[in-house]
Amino acid sequence: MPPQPHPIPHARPALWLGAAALLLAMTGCRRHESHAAAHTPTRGGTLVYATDREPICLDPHVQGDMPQVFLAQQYLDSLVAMDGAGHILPWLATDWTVSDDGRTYLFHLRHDVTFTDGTPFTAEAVRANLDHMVDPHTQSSTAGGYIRQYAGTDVIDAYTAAVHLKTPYAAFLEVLAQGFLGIESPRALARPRDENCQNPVGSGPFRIVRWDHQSQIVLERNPAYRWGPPTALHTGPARLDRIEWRIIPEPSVRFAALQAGEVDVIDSLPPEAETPARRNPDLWLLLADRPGNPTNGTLNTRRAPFDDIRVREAFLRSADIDGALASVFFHHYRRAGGPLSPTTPFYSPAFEHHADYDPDRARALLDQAGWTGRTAQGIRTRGGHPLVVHIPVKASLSAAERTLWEQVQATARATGFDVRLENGDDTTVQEREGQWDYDVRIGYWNTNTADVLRIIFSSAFLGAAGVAGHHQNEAGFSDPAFDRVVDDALLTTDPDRRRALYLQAQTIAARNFLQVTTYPQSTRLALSRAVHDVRLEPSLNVTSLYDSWVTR
Amino acid sequence: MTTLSLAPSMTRQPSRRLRPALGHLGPAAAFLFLALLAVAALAPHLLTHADPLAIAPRDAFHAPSAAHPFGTDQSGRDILARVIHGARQSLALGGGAITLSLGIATILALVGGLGGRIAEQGVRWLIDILFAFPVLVLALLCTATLGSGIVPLIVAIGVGSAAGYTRMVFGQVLSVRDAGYVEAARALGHGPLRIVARHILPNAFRPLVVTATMGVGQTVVWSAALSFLGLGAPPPAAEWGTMLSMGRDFIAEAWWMTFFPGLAIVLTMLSTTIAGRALQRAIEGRGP
Amino acid sequence: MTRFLQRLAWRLAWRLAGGLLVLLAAASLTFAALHLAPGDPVTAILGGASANPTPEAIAAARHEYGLDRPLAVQYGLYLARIARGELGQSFSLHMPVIAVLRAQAPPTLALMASSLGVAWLLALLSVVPTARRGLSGAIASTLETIGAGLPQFWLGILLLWGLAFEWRLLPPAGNHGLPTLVLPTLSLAIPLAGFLAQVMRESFDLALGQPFILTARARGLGDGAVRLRHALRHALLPCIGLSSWAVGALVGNAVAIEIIFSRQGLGRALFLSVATHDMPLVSGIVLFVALVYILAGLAADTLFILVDPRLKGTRP
Amino acid sequence: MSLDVENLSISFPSPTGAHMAVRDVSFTLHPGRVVALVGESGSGKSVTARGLIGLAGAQAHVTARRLALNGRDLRALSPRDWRALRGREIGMVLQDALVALDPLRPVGREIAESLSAHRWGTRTERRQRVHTLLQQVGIPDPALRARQRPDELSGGLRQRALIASAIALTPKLLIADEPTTALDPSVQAQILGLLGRLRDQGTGLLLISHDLGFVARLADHVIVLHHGAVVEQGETARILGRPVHAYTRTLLDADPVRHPPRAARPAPDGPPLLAAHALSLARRGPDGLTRQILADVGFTLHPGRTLGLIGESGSGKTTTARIVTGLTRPDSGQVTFLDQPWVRGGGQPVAESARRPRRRAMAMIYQDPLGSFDPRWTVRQILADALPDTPSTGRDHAIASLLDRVRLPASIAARHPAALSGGQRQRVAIARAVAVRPALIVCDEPVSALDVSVQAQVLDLLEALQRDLGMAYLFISHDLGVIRRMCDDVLVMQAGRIVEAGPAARILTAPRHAFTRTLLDAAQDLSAA
Repeated sequence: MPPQPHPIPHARPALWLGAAALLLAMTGCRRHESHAAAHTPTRGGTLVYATDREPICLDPHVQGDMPQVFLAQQYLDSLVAMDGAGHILPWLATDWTVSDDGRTYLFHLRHDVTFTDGTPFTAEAVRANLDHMVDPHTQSSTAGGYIRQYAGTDVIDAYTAAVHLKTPYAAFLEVLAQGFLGIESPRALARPRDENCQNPVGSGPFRIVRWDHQSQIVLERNPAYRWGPPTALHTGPARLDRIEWRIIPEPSVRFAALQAGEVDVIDSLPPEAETPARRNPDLWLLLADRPGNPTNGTLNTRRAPFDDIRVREAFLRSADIDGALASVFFHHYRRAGGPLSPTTPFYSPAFEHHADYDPDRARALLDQAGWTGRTAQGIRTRGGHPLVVHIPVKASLSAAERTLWEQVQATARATGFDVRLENGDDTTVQEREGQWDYDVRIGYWNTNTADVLRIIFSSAFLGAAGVAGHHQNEAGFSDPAFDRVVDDALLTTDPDRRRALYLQAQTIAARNFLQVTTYPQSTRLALSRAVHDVRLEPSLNVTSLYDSWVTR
Repeated sequence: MTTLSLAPSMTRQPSRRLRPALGHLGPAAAFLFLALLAVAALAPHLLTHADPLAIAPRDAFHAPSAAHPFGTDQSGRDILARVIHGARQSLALGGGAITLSLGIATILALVGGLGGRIAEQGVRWLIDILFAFPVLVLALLCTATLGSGIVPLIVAIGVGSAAGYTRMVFGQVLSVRDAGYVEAARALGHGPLRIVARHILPNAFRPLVVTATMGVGQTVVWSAALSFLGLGAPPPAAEWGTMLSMGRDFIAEAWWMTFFPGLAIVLTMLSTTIAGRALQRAIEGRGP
Repeated sequence: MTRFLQRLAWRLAWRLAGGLLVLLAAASLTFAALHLAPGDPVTAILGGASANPTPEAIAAARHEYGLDRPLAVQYGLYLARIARGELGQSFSLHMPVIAVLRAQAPPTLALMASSLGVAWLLALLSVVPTARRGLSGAIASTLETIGAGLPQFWLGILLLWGLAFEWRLLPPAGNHGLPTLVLPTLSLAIPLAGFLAQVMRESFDLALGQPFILTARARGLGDGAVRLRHALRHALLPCIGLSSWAVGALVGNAVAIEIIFSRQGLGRALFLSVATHDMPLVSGIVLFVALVYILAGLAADTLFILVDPRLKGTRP
Repeated sequence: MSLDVENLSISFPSPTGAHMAVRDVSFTLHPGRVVALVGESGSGKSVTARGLIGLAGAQAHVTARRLALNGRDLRALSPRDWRALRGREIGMVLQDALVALDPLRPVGREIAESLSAHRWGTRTERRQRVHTLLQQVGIPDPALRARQRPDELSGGLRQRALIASAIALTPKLLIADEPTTALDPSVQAQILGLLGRLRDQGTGLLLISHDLGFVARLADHVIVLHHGAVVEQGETARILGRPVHAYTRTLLDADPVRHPPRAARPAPDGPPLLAAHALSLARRGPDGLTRQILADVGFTLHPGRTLGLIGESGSGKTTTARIVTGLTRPDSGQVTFLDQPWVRGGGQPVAESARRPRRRAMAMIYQDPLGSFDPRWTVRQILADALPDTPSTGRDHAIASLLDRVRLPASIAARHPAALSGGQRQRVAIARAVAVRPALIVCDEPVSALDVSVQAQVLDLLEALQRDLGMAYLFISHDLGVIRRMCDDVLVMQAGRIVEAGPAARILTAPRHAFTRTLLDAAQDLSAA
């Protein structure tokens, strides 16, 4: 997997789900199945969907944040699809071949697809889209980042495209299945970037008709749609006439709007609303854990005090995460103890308890590390310096996540850490992170492969990476042995070999105490009983309303 | 520009005829509450034994009870203790901002009132200009420029609310400057310095006690508003606006998290208003 | 009559000149903010910290905005651009600032107008029937004091909780029709009404003590007619001035209210632009707020003349 | 139709129990007759008037053995009945139409309101009636005037408009509460004439005034009130001619008109103390028009003498005083004081620092003494401020003797001026003025805000001080009686010019200028008892 900057770690769960993980995701999915199986799907009607964040730009190629892909799933199609078992299936591309050297993909395309602006879908469109994603001016930090190996596309004929890569990249088809790499109308793409942001054009089941900024995005059915993904429950045009995609940032307000019947579906169901939502007979839930690197605080090993492994372990053992999950997350979130979320391929449960809360051991470790002094307030000191941990906190961090860190602050204080949660607006915090000016960085990484370990811990990602960003190895961890393991894992396709290598990688990461991991990221929808057949598109586990219908 | 000179000030300008809204009980209660606030700010431990920072996740979201009169928050911290300990931060912000604001107001008013015609017109314009920037808008601009934190916060609110106070003090300086007793002092042959020192300054700034008292309440509200927007004190400090802001996410489950910090803000505001009016009556009872 | 018009014209001209001065100050302030803000102004113009523009683009922008020229020249160019209505591009929203204002101003202006209207209504209802009337006056006056002391954001949350969450009388969020306007309006209007009513009560009391009220009563006029036909008009004057100030303050207070109620609008846009250091948008909104304030002042001035025909003169 | 009042008493609650504002007032008012209530401020005369039309206020407790209009008992009236009665049966005129008429509305609408309040006529009929009324009270061009607001009318016209609104429904009784106070004498005389005409047409008038001289011209029956109680009442001629009660006599004696004019003194020789030469001042008014405030004003004042400055309001008296005291600079002209330039218009002003050494030779007494005292200061501090050279040991003694000189007890030194009565305040102001041992005191309307009896005492004091200390007075007043009593020489001002100047005796007996004659005539009209 190519390096990729985090989607802004807004802790309202953002979703990154990949192919291999889907299998596990479905089993881990706690799904309150929709009642009304007896009903037959009806056509027509409007569904009101409320989400927490507004996309900055509706074109998912630009930047590439989770809200964009949620919306993109409704109006864009992808070249290929992915099913729940992680198999790649044809979608806009009917079939494809891969050259022996793994560097050229020959795609054969459907002939009957038209974008909603009337432009026909051709090999030219494929080239225009891929070129657009990697164009620096697009400022793509996700789609462009995923296909860093992209060299160019040859249009063989109108419906055959040859895509060339600079180096072999086995995950290419999987990333193509993601909504971030959805195919847009080349005519629309030719417009200036900021214009395309306002009303991009795709070939999907819905088309964007209006965007009232900070209020809602209105989509209407694409009546010509005949090319739904193979993962869908039906064929032909979407069942809904219209989607009102509302922006309601306040979690409590969003949930209240659902309860009041103002909206039909909300995503990012806040933990505090989960119990009332379960008790409410008019609602059902659609929950799924997501694979990748769980929600965490990554320790900066490049400067004191966390350049000392003993202090890192002491900090991990000072943080009472379970207490926080019991209080502010109301037991709805499970603990993630190791570097990978349980739904990630090649996940090993061996690390779940590698750094459990153990204040006594923490104190002993601090003693060993020479932090033996005490200030009047009980903060450990060494050589006169107090044991201070700086944690920049973005203004957009959710209340629950913020509380979790306040509780870590309080428990770590008991063992002698002076944890400073430093509020800042998102931009300021990002700047600090770019300059390694933190001891703990709060974030997460959702993706569908254990290759995430390479992105977040290998020395290749110490430097600035991606179009926009800075280093992605937030720990500043650098270990040649680890680098070798994760690089080897990328080259082989043998599952057993990969499992062994990723176990090794997890071991090294865990033994170095690089992260305070808290809970896995998850998709959490709450839906009215009037809404049926809302799916999570397996490629990224984002909402798909193509099959959905409403009973009024 | 006439509107401004006619408009009453945004900041509860001391007024002669405000009726004693809450009778005689009001001022007594107000001063009592302010005294409690002062104790809370200086020696919070006298009022509560609970630690405002001690978390107890398993005691989270407890409704008000005998053990926790104001309930507990999402980390099981005692809200009463946090409200009491929050007084210091809130009052320091409010006090700092009002000091800055009145400082600006005083300097501008003196320059405008005593610096000749050009200075007078200049200050009039400046007041008009300052009024065009609502406190919170200016505060946000300050934050965008200076970053967030306590000092920018104080600067933002101090500068933002300066317009109202400047106009008030300026008006006072002008009216004193043109007052009969100043003329009488000139007619007695007293020099300008003596007149400024003995008449203009004391009379122009006498109402400032009232203004400052009422202003503290207003700036506490403003700083709470900015804290509410996430631009205030860092955790775990108990600051009313921050507590309120955190509480709003849990309003459906734990109304007390939002209600009590807000109540503290409202009572501070009300007490300073009522106490200010009482002070004003006391001052005016002495003078004409 | 011509002299009256002459006065009016002169007064408005003076007002406009003052308004231009305020705009100039607002422009200068935003210019200063752009240059004082951490980081290179060219990055702020070209899309913030994450834009990663090419060196050529940087050089071109530097030249276009005159950032390679002396500060005074830059200032001149900045003012000239604003005078032409070029407010630049909001990089956080990928839209021209003008377009953002066009989209976000109407909901905020609607909220402002409804809040001001409701505040006036509440203030009138509280003051007119109770002024100088013993117990009811004392009760109303106490309520006004409390109302004026309520922080909008707290009131907003409590209203949201009570009326939308618990009793479900009103929709909790959004910009969809009149019902969604009710709660935000009340949150802004109640404190403003308290404040307005305090001022109105004071001047109403004062007016009721005037000799012309006694004259009117001696003519056989009833109490209601005395209050409505005579005292009220005098009590309105200070409230009009206050309202023009309140229009500005409402924009500020709308920041929290729009966030609490998840409404679209300038307040939220301002907050988001500050969070993303989107200086072109911050500047644009600050300028717009100043403009609204100036227009409100002009409107207040006109109202003043309508209510108080004595107003003459050309200068404050 | 008659109003019968018997033992009317009005009390107000106060922290120390009920405060009796009016006690046992009885009289009967018949159509075509005039009853006058006379008394100084606080005597209860206005409260009585308001009580008679049920407007004494919600707090007031009104009792009477009999209160009847044409036999109908008013004590039992409901609020609605009171409203029906006011305006229709009894009209009321207050002092100063500038505030007694709604300043925001045209006078025509105010008058029409008297009609519409009683549902009189149609809109057109009311408009007609308004015009008729305005004509009736002697306002020319009624169609235009009806559209103007009180502030657009002259003092006389708006007072007439106020009367027109009171008599719109031709009530049989009219209560006039100080109907001419604050008006210039010539206007006073006109209003007096108008009221007289109304009486002649059969209106019963209840006239309220502090001025015995004024009521003498009109009233048939006089009631003298003092501290809420009737001290004397009876036929006008009897009360004024043979007052029985000491208080009535005090009031009569206090009237400066009754005081003998100042004895002529030999013409001064030697250099003048103060000389003003060709003072001119123009100011731009709020309407953008430039007005000449002063034009070519010049005079001299010799040591120990009193120069009176008389004229109607707006004639430039106070501006002259302010220039003389160096507080306002003229456009041109100059003032010499103690043989040196004191004020100079034009390009070479006299610096305040050049005046400062001589400041203590000139003192001022203001119409509103309270405004001239720093509100924070006690009487002691105020006087000490004027005695900077006195060593602190002797200061208390100096203050006590100053207070003694103005006939105030030494105990007053510890009090704030706000807590003193008007007369006491003016005495403190005089004490401050004489503290610096000035050669000249500029007195700007020093007694016009005081009750007549107090006026007399203050004038006596000023005379005595001049006798003892020998300073000169520049004495400004609109009141001819005061001028006659106090001044050696008189300047008559009109519209910023001096129209006549000369010895008081000559000017007040044989005026040469037409304006002076008008002034004198008006004053005599008012005070001829």
